[in-house]
Amino acid sequence: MTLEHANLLHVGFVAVISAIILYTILSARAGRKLFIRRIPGLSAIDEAVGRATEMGRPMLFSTGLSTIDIDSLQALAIAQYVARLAARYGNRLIVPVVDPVVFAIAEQLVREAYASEGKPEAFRADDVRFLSDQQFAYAAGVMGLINRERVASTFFFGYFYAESLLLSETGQEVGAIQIAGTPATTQVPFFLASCDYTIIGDEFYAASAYLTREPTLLGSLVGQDVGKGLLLLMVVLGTVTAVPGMPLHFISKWLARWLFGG
Amino acid sequence: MMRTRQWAIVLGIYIVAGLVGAVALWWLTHALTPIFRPLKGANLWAAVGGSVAFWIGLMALLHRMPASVKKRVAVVVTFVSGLFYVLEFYLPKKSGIFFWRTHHTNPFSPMLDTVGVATLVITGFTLLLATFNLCLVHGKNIAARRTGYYNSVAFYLAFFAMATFGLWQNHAPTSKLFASKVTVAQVYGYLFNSTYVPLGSTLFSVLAFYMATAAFRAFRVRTAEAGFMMVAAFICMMGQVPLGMWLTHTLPLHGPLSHLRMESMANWVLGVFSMAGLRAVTFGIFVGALAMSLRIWLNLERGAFFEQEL
Amino acid sequence: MRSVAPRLVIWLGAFALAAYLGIRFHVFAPTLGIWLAAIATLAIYSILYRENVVFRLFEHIFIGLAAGYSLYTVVVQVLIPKWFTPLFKEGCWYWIFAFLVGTMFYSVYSKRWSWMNRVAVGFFMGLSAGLGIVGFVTGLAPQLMASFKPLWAQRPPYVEFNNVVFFITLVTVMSYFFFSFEQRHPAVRGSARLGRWLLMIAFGAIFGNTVMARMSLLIDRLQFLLLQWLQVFGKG
Amino acid sequence: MKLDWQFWSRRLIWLALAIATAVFLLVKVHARMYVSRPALDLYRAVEAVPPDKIIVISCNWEMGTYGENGPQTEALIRQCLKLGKRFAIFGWTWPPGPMLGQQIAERLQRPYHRRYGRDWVNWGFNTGGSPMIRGWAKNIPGTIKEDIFHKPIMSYPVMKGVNTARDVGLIIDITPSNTLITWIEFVYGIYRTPIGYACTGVMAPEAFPYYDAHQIVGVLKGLAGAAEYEQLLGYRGDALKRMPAQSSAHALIIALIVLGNVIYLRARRRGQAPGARLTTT
Repeated sequence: MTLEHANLLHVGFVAVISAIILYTILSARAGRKLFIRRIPGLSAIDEAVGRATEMGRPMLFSTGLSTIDIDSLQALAIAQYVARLAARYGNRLIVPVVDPVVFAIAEQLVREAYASEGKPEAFRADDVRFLSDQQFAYAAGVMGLINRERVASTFFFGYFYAESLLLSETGQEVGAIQIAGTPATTQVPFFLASCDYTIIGDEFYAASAYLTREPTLLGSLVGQDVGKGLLLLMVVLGTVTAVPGMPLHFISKWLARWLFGG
Repeated sequence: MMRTRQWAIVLGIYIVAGLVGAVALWWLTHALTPIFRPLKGANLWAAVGGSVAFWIGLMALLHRMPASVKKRVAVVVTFVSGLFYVLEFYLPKKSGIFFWRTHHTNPFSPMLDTVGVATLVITGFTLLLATFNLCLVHGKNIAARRTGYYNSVAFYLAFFAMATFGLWQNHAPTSKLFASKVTVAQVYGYLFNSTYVPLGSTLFSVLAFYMATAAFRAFRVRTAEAGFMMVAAFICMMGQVPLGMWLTHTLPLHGPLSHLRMESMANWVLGVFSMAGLRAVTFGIFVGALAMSLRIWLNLERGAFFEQEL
Repeated sequence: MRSVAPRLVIWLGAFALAAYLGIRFHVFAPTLGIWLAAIATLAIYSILYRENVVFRLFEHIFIGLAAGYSLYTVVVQVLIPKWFTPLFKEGCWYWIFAFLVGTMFYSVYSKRWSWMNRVAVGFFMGLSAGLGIVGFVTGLAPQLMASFKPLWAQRPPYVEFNNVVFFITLVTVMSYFFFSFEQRHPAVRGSARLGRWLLMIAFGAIFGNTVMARMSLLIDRLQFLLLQWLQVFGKG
Repeated sequence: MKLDWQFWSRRLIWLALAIATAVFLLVKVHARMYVSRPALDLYRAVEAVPPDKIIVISCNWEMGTYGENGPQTEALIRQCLKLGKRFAIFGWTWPPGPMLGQQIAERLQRPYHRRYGRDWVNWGFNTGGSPMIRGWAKNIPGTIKEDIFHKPIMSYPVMKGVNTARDVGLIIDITPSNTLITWIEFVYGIYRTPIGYACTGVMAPEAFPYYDAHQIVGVLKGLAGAAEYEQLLGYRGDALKRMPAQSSAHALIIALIVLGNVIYLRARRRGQAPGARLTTT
């Protein structure tokens, strides 16, 4: 039995979920107000920026290790939000970057953030830095920065690999408030242990939608919720009818057979 | 009312574009087959030269176009390349583009491996870009005599040594180096096995030390959540090694008490809790990936990268 | 004083080692490979004392070797057999387009021509988006199917128990990841909180396994130093 | 000169770790593993591959994880050589992968009287990621073309009858990264070719959802998995020899976590350390 091509259930399934997602995206862009629940940890961003300003020490934002892809784009959206806050409070935000393309966009974003708050002169060109495109060289660079600048708050948003612990442990050492968010499940435990707030898995994507209020992201998120709801419904339906011989067992059996393909 | 009409128009555009794209792809596979046959000698060079000239012309033409056209070109290219895989998979095995001509087999399946090799070659060329980029950075360091520029010199030495001896030993592994007894393959072995391999594994193993200090300083049971995490971590750490297995080795191997053995508990944590939790996360990520793919494919994505000036 | 002393020690150590190796080269020649590996290993471990010149030097050597190696592999294993040979030896002229598309990426360095990079990136993004829409079915369907675990009438009884635990974990963790409504109803809120707790167990498992992974790498290097290098060292 | 306690406490812990592992590498302790179900399943799956099909050993790893993936590759190749299963080494994420696999296979083949080309082959490294694998599954000779010695792969007797993913009896992905999903989506998901997984410890928890869904037939978890496999093969290799050191390292980490928490809780009781600094959730 092979699944070289989709069967009707697959086509229908994907078509329904895609249609819902597209509908919510388009209706959000047409101006419909959509709701996102509060995400724990995000409200702490303001607090972390405020505390850093009180202490008169700078902040650090790392956009993770990925090149230009969906994770780094979301991270940059959050960086822009933090940069605006930093500009409003008149504080410095250091953004070390791992990829040349991300670097170009990050610099532009942070500069614009300071300009939009009416403080273009507060932006230091040296604060957005391209450190290295090598994992450990980058990690060593960020660790050095955290130590030298005695940063008061650190933000780790994006896709991280093994260096997550190196970075967050250094932040812990200098006593910074740390907020992290990553879709990389393997690195979440290390952030959970050493950061004050950690945004887990899917929440990371929701976070950028929550902060930026970008209609496309908001709409997509709501559509994804409906899709997840459908999956949950299928799981529940399939599970409660899973015992062989019970009435309605055919639901579970047929679903399984159709899903498997053939 | 207005909104409904807008959606209808957008949807209509995509349906039409999809159909046109599908027909174009189908036409490429069938009608153009005779053009894509191997050539020899002068014909080959003419075809290659012609293709390059055609490409340069096309690029020059596009370059003169306003930014909005360029952006649209990028959007169309994205859409068509995505369409290929979507049609290949979601059309049934026996089908034409036109539903009434079902005696055709799926027209896109034969092209799968060609597209695969093409992506492979193109990414091969882009890998050279990353290398080029690295050389550029270190070249600048040396030219400007920045602090630690000798590191960049070391980079260049290592880079050229590895590339040269790699290609050389691949070409003639047994040839001798400068009339000495040392063969090229041996030098390559010193570079690869004795320097590159240990450097890589040692860099990674440094993490073990950081893990130890982090365990001491960062892993604090501040909340109930952290407590749950620590218990699961303890079971998994102990259940994987003979020491942990020895702790509970007096318990029987079978029967109800065997579930309390360390290795059974570790597998239980991995196979029930961890599996279910991560599967729930995976479901969310799959739906998220579908949404993201749709946004990119249909040019709905917004943000710095997608709105930058061209 | 403090910054000079360690540097001096490291340089003197490196010099002494080099001199020793040079004088007794005839002894070491057969084991040159092991010596090189040991020096590389120790140079990297020197960062455990503190960031230093030797570490940075070897780090750059590593980056250079890695770049050289990927250049070599891509040319030999991809570009020659899959592009050069079909194009120039077998006469499949259309493969030249692969090169032309590849060159479009290089325009990233010029602001005027960067649109070409954008088009080429768009091409790849399209491919991966298409694969993402395919992967939704081929990757998700079997997992969904395997989640249909019967909750009662199972033998032995612990299977039943495991299935119930599995079902509760799956449903509550999924409920935690809903964002588009306020989790105000106590049942929903309770489920989401329970989901978060159960998820922590999964993260704990990841933590435990990561410890295992990192320690294995360390043991690998220590085994090399202690059992291979020191043996050679003893003979020298 | 004042002793920098923060600086030296770290080095002290690191030294303790180095000693704790080194001692158990030098002192010989006979460790015994209990073979877990996922490892046993992989072992049986290799045994069950019919002679007309080939096993693909996908070396998607590089030197960084030699400590874990090396012994795994060794154990798996040893089993193939021992049972006389045909196999092909392959890799598509890190260029050095197939070369490291080649070195291991060359080292091991002699006692079993196996030969390159007749009993096994090395397809080398390919770029291109998932699109390449999607094409590969449909047409193996067309995508691979040449082995690492630049001979057409179909010129080797071992490749007889190997054309698509249907002619592959088992794919074992040895990797520290998330390559498994590509195999599952585009090879298992489409052709139902069995997939085995030998991963680093980090990736093991993520493998279990796929194992449970029968998308992969078995899992080797890091070095412990390799040790279990050696136990099954009845051979004391590197992995089993390293298990005592591994045990002591784990014990040390647990001790450090407990110690750190005791110090923290005592400091908090005296009011020196802040609790959860921000209490909002």
